[in-house]
Amino acid sequence: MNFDLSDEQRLLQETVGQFMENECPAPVLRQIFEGETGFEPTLWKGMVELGLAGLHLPDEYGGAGLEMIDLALVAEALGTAGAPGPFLGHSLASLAILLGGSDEQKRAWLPRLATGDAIGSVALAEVGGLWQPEEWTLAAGDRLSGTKLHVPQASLAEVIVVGVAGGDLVLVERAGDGIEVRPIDGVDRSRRLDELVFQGASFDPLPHGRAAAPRVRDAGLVLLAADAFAAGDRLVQMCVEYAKTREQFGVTIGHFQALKHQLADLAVESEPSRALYWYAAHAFDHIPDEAPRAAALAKSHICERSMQIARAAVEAHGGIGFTWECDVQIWFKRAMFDRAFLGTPTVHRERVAQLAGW
Amino acid sequence: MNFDLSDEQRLLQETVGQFMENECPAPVLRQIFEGETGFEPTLWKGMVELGLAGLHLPDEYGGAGLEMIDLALVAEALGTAGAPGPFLGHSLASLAILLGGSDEQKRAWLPRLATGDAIGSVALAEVGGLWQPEEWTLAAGDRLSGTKLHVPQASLAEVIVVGVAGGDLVLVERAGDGIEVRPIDGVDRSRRLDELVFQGASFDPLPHGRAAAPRVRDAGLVLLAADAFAAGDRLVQMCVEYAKTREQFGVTIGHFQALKHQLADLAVESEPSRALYWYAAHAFDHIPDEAPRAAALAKSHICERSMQIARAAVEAHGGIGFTWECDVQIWFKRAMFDRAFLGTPTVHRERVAQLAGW
Amino acid sequence: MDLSYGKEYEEFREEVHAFLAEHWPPQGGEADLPREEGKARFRKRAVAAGYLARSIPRQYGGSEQPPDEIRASIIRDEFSKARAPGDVRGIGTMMLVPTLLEKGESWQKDQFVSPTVNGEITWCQGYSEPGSGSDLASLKTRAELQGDEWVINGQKIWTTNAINADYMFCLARTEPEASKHAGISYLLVPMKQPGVEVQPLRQMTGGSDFNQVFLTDARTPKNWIVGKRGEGWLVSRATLKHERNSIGATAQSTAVLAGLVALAKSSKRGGRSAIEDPEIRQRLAALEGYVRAHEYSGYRQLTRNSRGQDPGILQMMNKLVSTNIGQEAAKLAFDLIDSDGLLDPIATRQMGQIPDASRGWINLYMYSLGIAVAGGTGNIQRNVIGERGLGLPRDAYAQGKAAK
Amino acid sequence: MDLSYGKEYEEFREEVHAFLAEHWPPQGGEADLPREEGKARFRKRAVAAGYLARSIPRQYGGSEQPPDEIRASIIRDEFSKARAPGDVRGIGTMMLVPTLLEKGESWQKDQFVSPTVNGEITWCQGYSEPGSGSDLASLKTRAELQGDEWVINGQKIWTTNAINADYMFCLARTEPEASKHAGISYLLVPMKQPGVEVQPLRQMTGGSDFNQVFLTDARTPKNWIVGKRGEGWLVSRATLKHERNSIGATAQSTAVLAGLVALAKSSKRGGRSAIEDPEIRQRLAALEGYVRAHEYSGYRQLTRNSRGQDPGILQMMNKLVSTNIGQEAAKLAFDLIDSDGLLDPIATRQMGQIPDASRGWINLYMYSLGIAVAGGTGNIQRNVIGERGLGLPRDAYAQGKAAK
Repeated sequence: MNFDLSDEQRLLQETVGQFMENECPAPVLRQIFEGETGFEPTLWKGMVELGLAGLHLPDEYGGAGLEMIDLALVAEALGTAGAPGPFLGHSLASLAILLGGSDEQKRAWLPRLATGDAIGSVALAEVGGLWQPEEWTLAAGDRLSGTKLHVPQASLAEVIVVGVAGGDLVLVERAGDGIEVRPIDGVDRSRRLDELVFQGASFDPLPHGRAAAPRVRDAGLVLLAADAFAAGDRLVQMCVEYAKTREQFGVTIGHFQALKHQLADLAVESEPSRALYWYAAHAFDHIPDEAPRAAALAKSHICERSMQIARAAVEAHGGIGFTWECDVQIWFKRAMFDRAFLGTPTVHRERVAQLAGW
Repeated sequence: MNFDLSDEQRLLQETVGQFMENECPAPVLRQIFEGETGFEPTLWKGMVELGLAGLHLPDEYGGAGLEMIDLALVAEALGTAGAPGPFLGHSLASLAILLGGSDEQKRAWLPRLATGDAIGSVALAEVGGLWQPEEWTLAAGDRLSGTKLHVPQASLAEVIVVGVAGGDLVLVERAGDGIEVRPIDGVDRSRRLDELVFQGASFDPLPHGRAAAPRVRDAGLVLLAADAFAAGDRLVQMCVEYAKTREQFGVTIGHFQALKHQLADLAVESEPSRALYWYAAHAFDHIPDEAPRAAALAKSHICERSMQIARAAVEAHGGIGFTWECDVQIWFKRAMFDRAFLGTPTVHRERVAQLAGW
Repeated sequence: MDLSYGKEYEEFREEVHAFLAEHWPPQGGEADLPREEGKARFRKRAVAAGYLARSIPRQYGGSEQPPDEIRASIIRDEFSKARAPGDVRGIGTMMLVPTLLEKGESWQKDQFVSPTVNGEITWCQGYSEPGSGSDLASLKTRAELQGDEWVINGQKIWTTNAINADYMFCLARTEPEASKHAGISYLLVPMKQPGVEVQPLRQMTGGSDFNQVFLTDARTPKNWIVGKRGEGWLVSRATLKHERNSIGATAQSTAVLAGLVALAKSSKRGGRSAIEDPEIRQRLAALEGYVRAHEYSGYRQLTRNSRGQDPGILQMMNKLVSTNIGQEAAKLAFDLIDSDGLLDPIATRQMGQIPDASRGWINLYMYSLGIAVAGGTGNIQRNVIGERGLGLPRDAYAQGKAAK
Repeated sequence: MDLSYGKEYEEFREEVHAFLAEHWPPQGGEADLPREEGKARFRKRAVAAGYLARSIPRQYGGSEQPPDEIRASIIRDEFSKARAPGDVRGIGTMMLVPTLLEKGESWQKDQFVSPTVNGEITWCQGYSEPGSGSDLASLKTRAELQGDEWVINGQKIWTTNAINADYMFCLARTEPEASKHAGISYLLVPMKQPGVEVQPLRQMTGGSDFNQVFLTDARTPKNWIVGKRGEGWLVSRATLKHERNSIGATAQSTAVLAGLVALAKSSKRGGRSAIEDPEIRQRLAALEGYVRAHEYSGYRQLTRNSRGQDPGILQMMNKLVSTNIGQEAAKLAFDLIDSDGLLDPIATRQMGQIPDASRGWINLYMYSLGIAVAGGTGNIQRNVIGERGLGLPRDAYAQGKAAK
């Protein structure tokens, strides 16, 4: 029985954390957050050089051959830093090609994705909050016509994995004809979203797409859970720091029992759920039977907790927490992204019930 | 616009409260609570002499001719005192006969019920939590055969109004043949419950029973809401008193901000809902269109709040609040009674939704 | 109990209605007057008729009516139905004028009350500072008497309407040696002067409904002080009391509930209309319980206030109840809009306006937190209820014990 | 990460399994021995094999094994499967023995450890008093040295097992002049003496799982003190720490969840099975989120403890998390049993036993509150997490500031 991180895994998290602290400290993050594209090429280049673009891909494709737990640990470290950029969509796209692609497709795309030479993304959502493979309606005849919503940083992507009717996956190249990218005015400015409008676009089917789709979804749930955990954890730390420095009635407000207990309750909402995403990530590779339900449970529980923590964090900061200048808003909005992307907690709690045969 | 009590109504509440304080102080209440029958004849006699047995009955039947709001205010005053005895069932029985009975039936029963010469009760619940008229299944052919649950103090009652299939009401005399009274081991020992088993019992139909049944139900919801409000209000007061006297770390625990805020939150859960039962009681007589929904809303909201307050009250009293000796348990259990009798908050929230056409 | 307004009041309503029919919009020749001019004339008539500025003495341009909350609410109803200009809203009429009438010198009333009531001059409030939100005692802004002028230095925050305001009523420390509350005075300061710089404060929604005000050797005449030196904290209490009530109004809660029901009907959940989902129905009905309790408790307070009786602890709860309802409503809306939770909120929403689309609800979702802050955080409300309402002992910190 | 126990441990499991197959139930001639005698012999063998009393030195009748939580849990599993007598439970082994081993004199260890571990003598704990629950500093029970005996007067409360216990380990004030914690000593007191009266304490459920103990000139030898005079508070800390962990166990939470699911399947709501109701499904899934987070966090702690590493803040949360889960579960069960909420709870339920009928769930509904009290109320837990865990400053009251 060993349910703890290995030294390598700790090192991995520390390395990523350290890199982000150096390359993307609060002021830099703010510039990107408030900027036009929400993307900073040199920062992404640095992340790629750390190997984050192909962490979970086999060596033969230039990846590090690591597991979902490692990818999730990186997602947490990036979440703690509020890392901007295409990590989520990129990771899911390469995973989709790895699990669903032909050898040719893998050879064509994975090495370029692993080296960050190409950026990937995924187009899953459809109007009406339809995220799950079994809900997709976009028809893939000989051409694609229709709309996909909430595609992470599509404008940067060279290749996009698109979910189509029948729970299948296909590849499209963003530069291809009949594809229009319309920016969506999203709340999380560190992870921009676009709308994809297909008008007779050509595509390349993934031969094993139908089998890969639910796995990609589960992987997404795990990565979002890890990022949401990081948001909650970071916000609790910010509240504690604030309580130790801000003074009222001649003492730091951390002296006030009411606030102290509120912060203790927040920590209790946050810390135990770390193990929940660890387990879901571990199950993804090692306990296939439990993986889908563990992913849905981690995503629904942690995203609910982090949203609740985010609201409490605004109040714990008094008026300042409500301002644009206060960093609380950055992780508040990341928590909003994590909560809604791939389906809200309500959706996945219902899936948890179904998958248990309730 | 006048949404406040009249001087007469205040006097009525004070009189009842004063009477209960004199005749049924904590030690006496405890004796009855822990006793065999949960009934104290002289106490009931005194309540009758105050006119509480026929408050809502017209003068011609020896009643005081008052309205539901007055009856509810009395229910609150009795609830504050944790009054033991048959008030609830008795009031609903006489109301049922008044609204549903023939002149003959009214003349036969109402005067005796108004003077407390006879005690009445109502048999509404059936197995499976079926309380609502439209749910009743007990067949009333030429004889009654079947079971009714949770009949308040049936063993004391001379006449019992029974809900039957089709949402109708009939009268039975408890002493009649084919009626067996089996005590139920209920949680609220100040209001005992019995099970009624009919085996070919004869009965007397109420000609307007079908119309009266929902009104009787709504009246019950209002009276339970008033009693539940009293329980919550009383428990908050007990917590505040305790916080002012109990010492820790050299100061009364009321000094501790965390507890102070918990108690403030309890008061906020309690006090505003007083107006909710007032409104429902007022609507019963004056705003017929809103009456059923207002009653369901008051019952579901206030019973939920009071149960929540009751749980918090145990904690606010520390270990002592969990003991039999501490009076918290008496109102905790009355809140349990009010919550479940005539249907739980969940049931009536759903009715609130239906009655709004949601 | 009688929830109808009663004959007397129904007659009053007709009277108001008739008045409006005759005078608004401006009739005959006046119809062609410039809008502001027309408004001004109408106001004069409405004041003369006793419909506006009811709590203001005649000598200060008011109609000096006996307090009658019911008449007041009837007037509000009818005026808004007729889209007629009502009492000038804003922090000046809501907070400064009552304070001046209670504590001001007569020349101050002469100079400020009437133009404020008529909307000729507008005000902003300078209480909160970056260093002190709820804790006025730790106020840092200083005012020094130089000759016959106060010279003021410091920084104020959460100042609404600071950009348009002509004057600010603010608290500043005038007695540096005196400790805590004792050293604070209540000053009136012209905003249009070099020493005053206003900087918009951006919320997390992206909008800017608040400002920071930087005071650098800002000046105001020696006698523009309300109450005595060092009494500013006392003077400000009255005003804060007003604010609490105004924010505690129940209308907002009932409106939000209606908006939520509409949202639930138009939203989908699990393939069907969200309003058919048992969990949503339970949550809506549970919320309505709080909303109606709040609304009917408003009737109770209205009745008692209209009789000059003290509504007691209920009045201390308004703010907290409204905030709780707002937060529950916002969470339910947030669940109902489902994936639209990915969208950016609209930057600003008119106070009290009920959202009609997802991005409006997201604004509310964030604002329901901001509101908890606006009039003092929930914890301050809880202290008031616990100490003044339930009679629990004051916190040692507030008494400054721990600081010693 | 590896959630299997691994080869080494699987072998150990087989080893334990084999041992049990051979020795329990008693074989051959021993099969006919009186039950207690058979148990005693089995225990001796199990200790010799290193399966029981693992943390106890050999000289005190233990098997003195290196700490290995995983082996410990394997042993618990296998022994309970085989219904074999395991380590003697109870407050004596759980709290007194560790304290004696850490702070006791050797003669005290000689005299008390072995018989306690073997279940020959049982203990109760005398910390709480009517006047002081969480606040040991305000302890009132006095112990005076008369000749070579302590004479003890006072009252203890929440004492489990007081009726059967042979001895009580308790805290008493021995240095009246010393203030607060300084004046308290840790004494061992024989229960079977005239000066000790035990009175059952009835819970709101009707059962009596606790007692009050009245000490009236109760006597105990001068040297039956653990640690020095006035060090009792320090001595007791170690013990309290143990209690926290033991109560924080996660098994209870997972068992309750399973019980709830079964209840939901067997209950009706709105005419159909409650498990089909979307609101119930949402609440069950939400609860499972907390339960699994708690369970997997237990794995984390197990791993770190088994490596002698500090699990950190997580360990301080166990109690509060269990309590929160227990309360949520109780509320959900209470809603599921619907009208059965009118029934009286069963008076007592074996600790940890999951209800199988409405009246059992009502007992849990009440107990989920009692539990919050048992090991120090939730607010104390929050202080620990806030101060030790998050590094927030200590409360002024706890420092006695306000009292001065």
